[in-house]
Amino acid sequence: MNELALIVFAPLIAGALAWLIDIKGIREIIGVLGAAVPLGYAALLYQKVNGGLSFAINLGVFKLTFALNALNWFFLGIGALVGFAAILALVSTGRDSYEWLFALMSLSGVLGVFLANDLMTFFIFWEIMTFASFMMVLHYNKAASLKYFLLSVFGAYAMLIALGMIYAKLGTFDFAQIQQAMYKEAYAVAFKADTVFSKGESILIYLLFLIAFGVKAGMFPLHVWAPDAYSETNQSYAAMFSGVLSKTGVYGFIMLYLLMGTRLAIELGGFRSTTKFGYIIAFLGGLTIIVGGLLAALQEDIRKLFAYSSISQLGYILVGIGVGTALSMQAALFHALSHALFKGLFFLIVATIVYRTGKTTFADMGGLAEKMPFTFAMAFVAILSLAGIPPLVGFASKWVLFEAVISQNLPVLGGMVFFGSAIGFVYLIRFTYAVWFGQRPTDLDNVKDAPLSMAVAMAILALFNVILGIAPGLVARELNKIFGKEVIGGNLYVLDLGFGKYNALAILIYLIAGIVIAGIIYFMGAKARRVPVTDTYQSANPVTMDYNLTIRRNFFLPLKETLAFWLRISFDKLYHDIGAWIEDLAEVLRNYIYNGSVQSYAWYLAIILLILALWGV
Amino acid sequence: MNPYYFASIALILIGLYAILAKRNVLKMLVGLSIMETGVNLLLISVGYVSGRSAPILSEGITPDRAVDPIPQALVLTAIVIGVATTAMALSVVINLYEKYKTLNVEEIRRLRG
Amino acid sequence: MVKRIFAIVFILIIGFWMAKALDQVPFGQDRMLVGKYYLEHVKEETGAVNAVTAVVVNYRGFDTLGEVTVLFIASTGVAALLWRKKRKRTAKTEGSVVLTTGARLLLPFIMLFGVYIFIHGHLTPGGGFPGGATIATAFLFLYLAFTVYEVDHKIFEPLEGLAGVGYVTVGLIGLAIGGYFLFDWIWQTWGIGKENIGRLLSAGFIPIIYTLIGIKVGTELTGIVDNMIKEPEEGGQ
Amino acid sequence: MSQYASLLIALPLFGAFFIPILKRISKSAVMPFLVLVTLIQTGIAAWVFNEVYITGKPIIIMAGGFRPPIGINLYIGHFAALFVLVIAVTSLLMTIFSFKAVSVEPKDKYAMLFLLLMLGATGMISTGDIFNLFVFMEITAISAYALIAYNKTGEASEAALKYIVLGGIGSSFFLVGVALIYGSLGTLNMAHIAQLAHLVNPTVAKAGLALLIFGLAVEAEQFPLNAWAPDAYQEAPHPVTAMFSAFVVKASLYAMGRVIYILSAVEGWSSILRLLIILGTLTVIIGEMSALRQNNVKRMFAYSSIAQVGLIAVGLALGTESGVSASVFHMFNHAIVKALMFLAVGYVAVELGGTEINKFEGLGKRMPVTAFAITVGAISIIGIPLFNIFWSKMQLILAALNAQYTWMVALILGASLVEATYYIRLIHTIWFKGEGEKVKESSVLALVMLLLVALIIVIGIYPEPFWNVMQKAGSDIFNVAQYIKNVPLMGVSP
Amino acid sequence: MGETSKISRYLYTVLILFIIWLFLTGSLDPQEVTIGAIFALIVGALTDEVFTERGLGNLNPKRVLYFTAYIPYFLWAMIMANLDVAYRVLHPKRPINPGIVECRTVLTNNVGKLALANSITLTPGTITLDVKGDRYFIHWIDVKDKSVEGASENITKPFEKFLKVIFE
Amino acid sequence: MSIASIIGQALVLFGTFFYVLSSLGLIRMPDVYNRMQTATKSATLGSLGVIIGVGIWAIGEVGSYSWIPKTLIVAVFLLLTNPIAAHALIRAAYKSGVPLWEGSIVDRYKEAESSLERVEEIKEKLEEPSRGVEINE
Amino acid sequence: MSDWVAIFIAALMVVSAIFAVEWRDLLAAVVGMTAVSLFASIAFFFLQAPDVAMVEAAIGAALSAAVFIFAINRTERYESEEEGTGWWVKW
Amino acid sequence: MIEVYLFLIAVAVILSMYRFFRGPTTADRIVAVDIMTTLTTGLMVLFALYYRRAIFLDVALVYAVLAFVGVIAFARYMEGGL
Repeated sequence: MNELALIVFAPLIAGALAWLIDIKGIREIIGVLGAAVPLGYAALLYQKVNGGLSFAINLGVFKLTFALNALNWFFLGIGALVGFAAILALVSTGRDSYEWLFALMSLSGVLGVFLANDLMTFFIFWEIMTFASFMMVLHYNKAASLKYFLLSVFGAYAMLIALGMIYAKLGTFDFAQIQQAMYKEAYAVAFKADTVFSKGESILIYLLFLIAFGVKAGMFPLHVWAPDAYSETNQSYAAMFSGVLSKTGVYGFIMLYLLMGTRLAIELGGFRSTTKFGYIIAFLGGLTIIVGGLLAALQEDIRKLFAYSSISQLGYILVGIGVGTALSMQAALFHALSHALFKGLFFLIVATIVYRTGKTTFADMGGLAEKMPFTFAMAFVAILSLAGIPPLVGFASKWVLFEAVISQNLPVLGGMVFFGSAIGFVYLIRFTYAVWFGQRPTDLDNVKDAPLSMAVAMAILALFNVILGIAPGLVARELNKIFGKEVIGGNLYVLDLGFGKYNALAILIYLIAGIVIAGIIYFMGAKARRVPVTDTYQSANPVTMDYNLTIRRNFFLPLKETLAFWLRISFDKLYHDIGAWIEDLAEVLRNYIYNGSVQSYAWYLAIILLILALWGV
Repeated sequence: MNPYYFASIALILIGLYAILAKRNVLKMLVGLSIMETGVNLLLISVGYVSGRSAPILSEGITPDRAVDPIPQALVLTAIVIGVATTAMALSVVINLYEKYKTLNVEEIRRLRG
Repeated sequence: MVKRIFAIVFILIIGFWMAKALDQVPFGQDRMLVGKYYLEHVKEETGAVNAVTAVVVNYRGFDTLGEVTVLFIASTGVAALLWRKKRKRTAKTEGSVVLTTGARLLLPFIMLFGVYIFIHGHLTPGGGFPGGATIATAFLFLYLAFTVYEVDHKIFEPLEGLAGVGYVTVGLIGLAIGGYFLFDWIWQTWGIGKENIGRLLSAGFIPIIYTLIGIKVGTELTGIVDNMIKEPEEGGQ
Repeated sequence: MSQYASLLIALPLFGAFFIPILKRISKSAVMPFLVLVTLIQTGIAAWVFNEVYITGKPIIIMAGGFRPPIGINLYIGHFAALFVLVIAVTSLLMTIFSFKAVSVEPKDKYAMLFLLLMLGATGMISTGDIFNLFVFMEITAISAYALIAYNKTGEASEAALKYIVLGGIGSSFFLVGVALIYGSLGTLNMAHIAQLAHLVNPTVAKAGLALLIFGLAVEAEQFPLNAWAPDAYQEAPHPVTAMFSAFVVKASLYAMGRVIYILSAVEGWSSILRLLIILGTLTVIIGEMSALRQNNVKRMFAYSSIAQVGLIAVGLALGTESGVSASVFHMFNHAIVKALMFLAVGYVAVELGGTEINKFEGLGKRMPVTAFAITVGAISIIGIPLFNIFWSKMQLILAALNAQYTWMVALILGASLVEATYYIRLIHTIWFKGEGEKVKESSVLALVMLLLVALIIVIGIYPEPFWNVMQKAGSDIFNVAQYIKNVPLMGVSP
Repeated sequence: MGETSKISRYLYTVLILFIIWLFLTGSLDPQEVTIGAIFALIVGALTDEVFTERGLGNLNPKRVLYFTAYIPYFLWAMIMANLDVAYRVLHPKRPINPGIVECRTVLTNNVGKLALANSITLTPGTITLDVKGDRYFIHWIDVKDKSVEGASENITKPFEKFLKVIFE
Repeated sequence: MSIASIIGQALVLFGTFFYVLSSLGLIRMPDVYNRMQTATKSATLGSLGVIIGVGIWAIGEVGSYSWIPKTLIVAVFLLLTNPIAAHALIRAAYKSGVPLWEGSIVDRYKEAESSLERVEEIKEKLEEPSRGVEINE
Repeated sequence: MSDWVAIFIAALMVVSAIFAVEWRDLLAAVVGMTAVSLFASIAFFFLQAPDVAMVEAAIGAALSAAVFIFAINRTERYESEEEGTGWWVKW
Repeated sequence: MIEVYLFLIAVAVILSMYRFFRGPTTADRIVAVDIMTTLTTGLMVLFALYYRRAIFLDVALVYAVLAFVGVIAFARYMEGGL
């Protein structure tokens, strides 16, 4: 059997086996093995990246084709790595065989999406992934899962229509062929020749794809499913959910670029230094950053916080993709990797906290650093990485992204990106302090540190965070390989963009030096300052029971009040209203049409006859 | 317009009218029955050939002096089917009346929505 | 009232449409295609004088089989729907002596008419269905006239089944002998009655099948009547 | 030898006619006899299927030995061979279910009606004559009337009454259509009609085709002619509901497809197709919408079934071969899934005494196998990959897009979202809501359900062989020229 | 009236049926006759109990003779009745005087009663409304005598002398 | 034009005349009983005339004697059935409560009916105690 | 002549059908239906379809009517009061 | 010549149809139908001769028998005897 097939189907088969066998202990082993296979093969296949490895299954109805190339491999690596970590953590948090089945199934789906070599395969695995992740959420919360599923399926159907339109015109699903045809199309547009797709059709396809991938990537205003879905599921699984599944959306956007980029660029024209269609993506990405970041700051629930944070971070990636230069693309890919790494890590940390304490809101936490030192260490890495502190991987990717955006002379986007970065600090501070430091509620006195499996999982991700942070050149090398040219120069430790350089190793050294100096100062003379128990702050408001702001409670309430007007515009509510409206409509329709009287039914027949008569006469 | 055609269409439509406008179930079934009669008449008139005799080849009737036998065969079947439907419908109505104590369609609508 | 006006307008439009379509099928013209073949070949192929009968039983045998089945379904369905644990005739009064005596007197005649009609199906108009219906009418007459007269439906049901089985069996014998279901083996393979077309004993299996259909239709329609005339006893649900 | 395929018709008839006699001998033998007959029928159907697919040639049964335009012929082509098998197998499974589900007397009548319903559908699918189609349609319909009202409750009678009135109108107009077609062509054989279709007067042909489709659409549950369907589905005995959804409506749909394509040479053909597509789309939308807030699960499934039927009709009306093939595939898949679901729901109703949604709370713990079956069915219907319906739905939608019906596809997909909603709610109710004591599930029925589940998953995972079959079946409907060639028409021409 | 033997009743039924059959077919083709005989036998077996109570006794020559004589009498009465009707209908003043009267009959046999009732119905101005035992209730279009005896004299007597012989 | 034809036609004419007469009666008479009086008689005689007339006419027209038996059968059958139908109908009309014409002079049936009812009531009353005795036993 | 016969029968049939549909007494409606059947039977007779005429007479006139009557017997004879009768049958 | 008879019968039918439509009671209508069946039996026999086909007599026969039973059914229902 082909390696690709093994990669794709091993988790699924393992999941099915785990579900069927359903003996505690064995199912975990099977599951972890199933998740390890893709990781192992992904590592093995590194050598064959450009070897044209491909695989096809003829289902009769469709042909499933998989192929491996550098881009694929990159995402495959992300998926397999984070997926493996999440599955490993699932050993502790997994409640029953049901979760094993669907967690592994969704991993399968993700890998299938990444490896797909034609649109149909892409779509099929997309659906599998959606369905499996939905089932994971359904286990916990019906409303959240329904929202997630409906939006995802909405997106998926949009994609289906788009690919159907492409298929109807071109008669193929194959990426390469579509790409070729689209290039031809682009030329045809450029030279005003006859095109297969009219302008309207191509825009429609673009919009449909935008919806499809936007939903998965949590793009504003289609992000509303994400907070609920991420928070209302198994937290170990949420690591994969946020870390990997959302990347399929990113991957989709890249595919969109690859398939139709030229065509759309020529058809729609440019905008400043970028293309119009790309700018739309980028702009929406920028909005996503801001909205996600602000909302993350306002959350009282850790899981929600990271969910919004995740949305925010994905916005960066979209900006990177939207800008559309080779550099920004690389930045986006790089950030996709780092986001997967640190956000996966974050969710594993949250999983550990939730697993050990059973609590999710800031108000119930505090002072856990003492009790869970290892987890805290991991969290430290993750926080640094997300906040973009060198020399962790988060900094490297963000830096490249900033450079890419700024270098393209796009001030609005740049502003958005910077704002997002700033707001990142805002919510991270809260997480750092409220969870790990400060006074510990008494019921958390007996909390233990992370269980082994989760610890290992976190360690893996943290390790990658650090390694790739110190040696960003590793990633850059891969990215260059994808683009087939040297976009980011430099060596293992240095990223050279031509107009700027980042030397991770140097910074590491400076950092260590700084820490050492700071330590010396600390140990030499600093005095620990006692903090009062109720460290309220009021920001010019009277302190009441309602307006009791601590870092654990309503910390950013003033911010919330400031933004009150904007917060009222809730897309979540809009979708909810649409849903309720459709339900009411359905009710009305049902009661009017199927009103129980056989006479009315006979009237329907008469009406149809009348229509036939008028049609025919 | 031939009177037979006219009559058959009119019967069909009158039957339809009964179903559309009458609230009594039995009346609707009367309408259905009339409709079936109309359809049968239509089939027969479609098969009629002016000046020819019944397709029973005795008493000196040669094949070229007989009308089309097929519609007649069809209508034989259709009539029987009609009476079967009617019988079924009436037994259903009897059952219905036993339970609902009404024949008004406006009141026979417990199943809805 | 609005409903009526709408209904009338609707049916007028529909009627106009149908009339327009029918206008292209002029009345009384010779449009026979397959029909002509039937008329020309009916005598040598089936031996029947009545082309309608030949079409019904031989050429379009499946229709007839289906038709019998439909009636069978109706009878079964009526029996199933009106089935109650305890039922009986609830006729309130008996007909006057004139009616009852008349019924007694006419019963054999009506039955004989029925028999006459279905046995002469291939020679004169009629056949299994009118014949069977006539027989059923005889029983209906009995039911109408008497309060106590009970046709034993227990015998009728198996008779009905037997006739049906007989019909299918005749068809299956055709399959076995001639290789086709409902093959007219008496006429085409054995050639019985070839020399006397137009007399009673000709036309292959048409009389046989019509006899079976007649019995079947008669019993079925009687069954329907029987079931509809009986009401559940009080509390006999 | 191939003429023995006529046993497909003869055997159920024989069985049904034999039951009154058998009842006199032993009343308790009726239900086992039913199983026996359906079993033999399955065997014959399997043989026919094998024969047709191995030789690749359709079986033409000539009744009475007369060649087609003269005699009625049954045309068991690829489609009919397949669906005859589906019908037989479904019936077999439902007879097994009937042991459990049917407790209302008189059971012998039930057995007869059951067999005749099966016969009617078989006949509709295999007939090659337009009036014979009507006869078989009426056999199906009338036995359906009887079976719907079989429970003898007021509601059942009401449902049956609705069906009778609507079906009566439909069949009357169908017959008008037959009259028009016959009046202008002088023949009733489908192949012959197809051969001569270009000679028909366009006005007549258009009206005739429209009326034929109108009549069939009532049986095929196209909106808004389907108003009888939810009631009927809800009130019929559970095995019968499964049969309706699994093959009775499919037979009508097939007939519709066949009638459409044999008259494809008619002028104005595509406008009728367009109308049918609009109706089909409306069927999907209204069906899904109506199912959304349904409290009675059986009724909900009924609406869902209607919606799927609309989808199939759209596929048939696309006028492309891929559309028809996809439709056929969808029919097949839907037959399996809906048979499973109605079986499971019926079983729940039998055990827990009702199909209201609150009966389903905690079903996952009370009747795990049944709950699992319903879940798999629901997931499959939503259109999740690795389950069978995904493939057919996908093919259908691609075919529709191929035929430039983008907006229709969008609407249908929107309706599918609604469908997903209510099925998910049901799944949630079954597994994550409420508790209850465990019910002992019948092992035979569990086996049947698991068999169907396995079939769903097998097709879902490896659709290739099935798809090959469906393609042949689809081209059997679509390819009229081949159809004409296959039927050994006699040289009767104007 | 004594119970007549079953065979006699059967044979009588078959005979009548066979004659009817011959009338129906209107031919003497041996095939027709054979089949007719067969079916007469079958139908006879099914219906003889209902059909007759007296069997072959009905074929007593005297009865046949009276029956033959009755027919022209009856026909004559009928024509007269119709002329009467014509008079009443066509007369501009509609000379009618209707009412329901009661008659008595001496007939005891059911068939006789039927024949009498039919005869009454088809003869001048009378129509049988109900029969209860030996009491005939008759709608008379021109009531000449309200009493039972008078009405009987007018209406039933003329037929009874024939019918008594034929059916008693 | 043979003699048979002439006789036959005469009979048919005679019959159709009575047909018209019967329907006239149906229209002119004031209530359903009187209508039945006139209509049934004339219609029966009329159809007797027409049917037998046709049988005879056919001898001359078609030259076949085989019509006679069949027409006879039809005629006899009508002769048998029509009075029965008329009787059943008039009885039904009476029992369903169709009132007699106001010009009717006598209604013996009503009297008899009421007396009959009285008799039956008395009978029931007489039977009542005996039944009671049975229960007591 | 046959044209006139056709028109005559067609008119009778249509008128009886209208009346059958409009009468509030269901028994009368069934009588009307029977009349339609009888006229249809005659129409079949004139259209040279004796077989069909026979079946129509047998089934339409006798059995169908009888079955309807049994049904009326077991349900109710009159339509509800609110069912207005068309002006065209009120005279 | 046959036209005359036909005309007379038609007149009769029209007159009885008048009673059928007008009839104040349902009994009147049934009487009218009964008379009409008798009339049409005659008509059929007459037309059998017009078409010169004896086979049509059978139709008249069946018609007479069955219409009679139908009328009896109506009568029995009206009488309240069912």
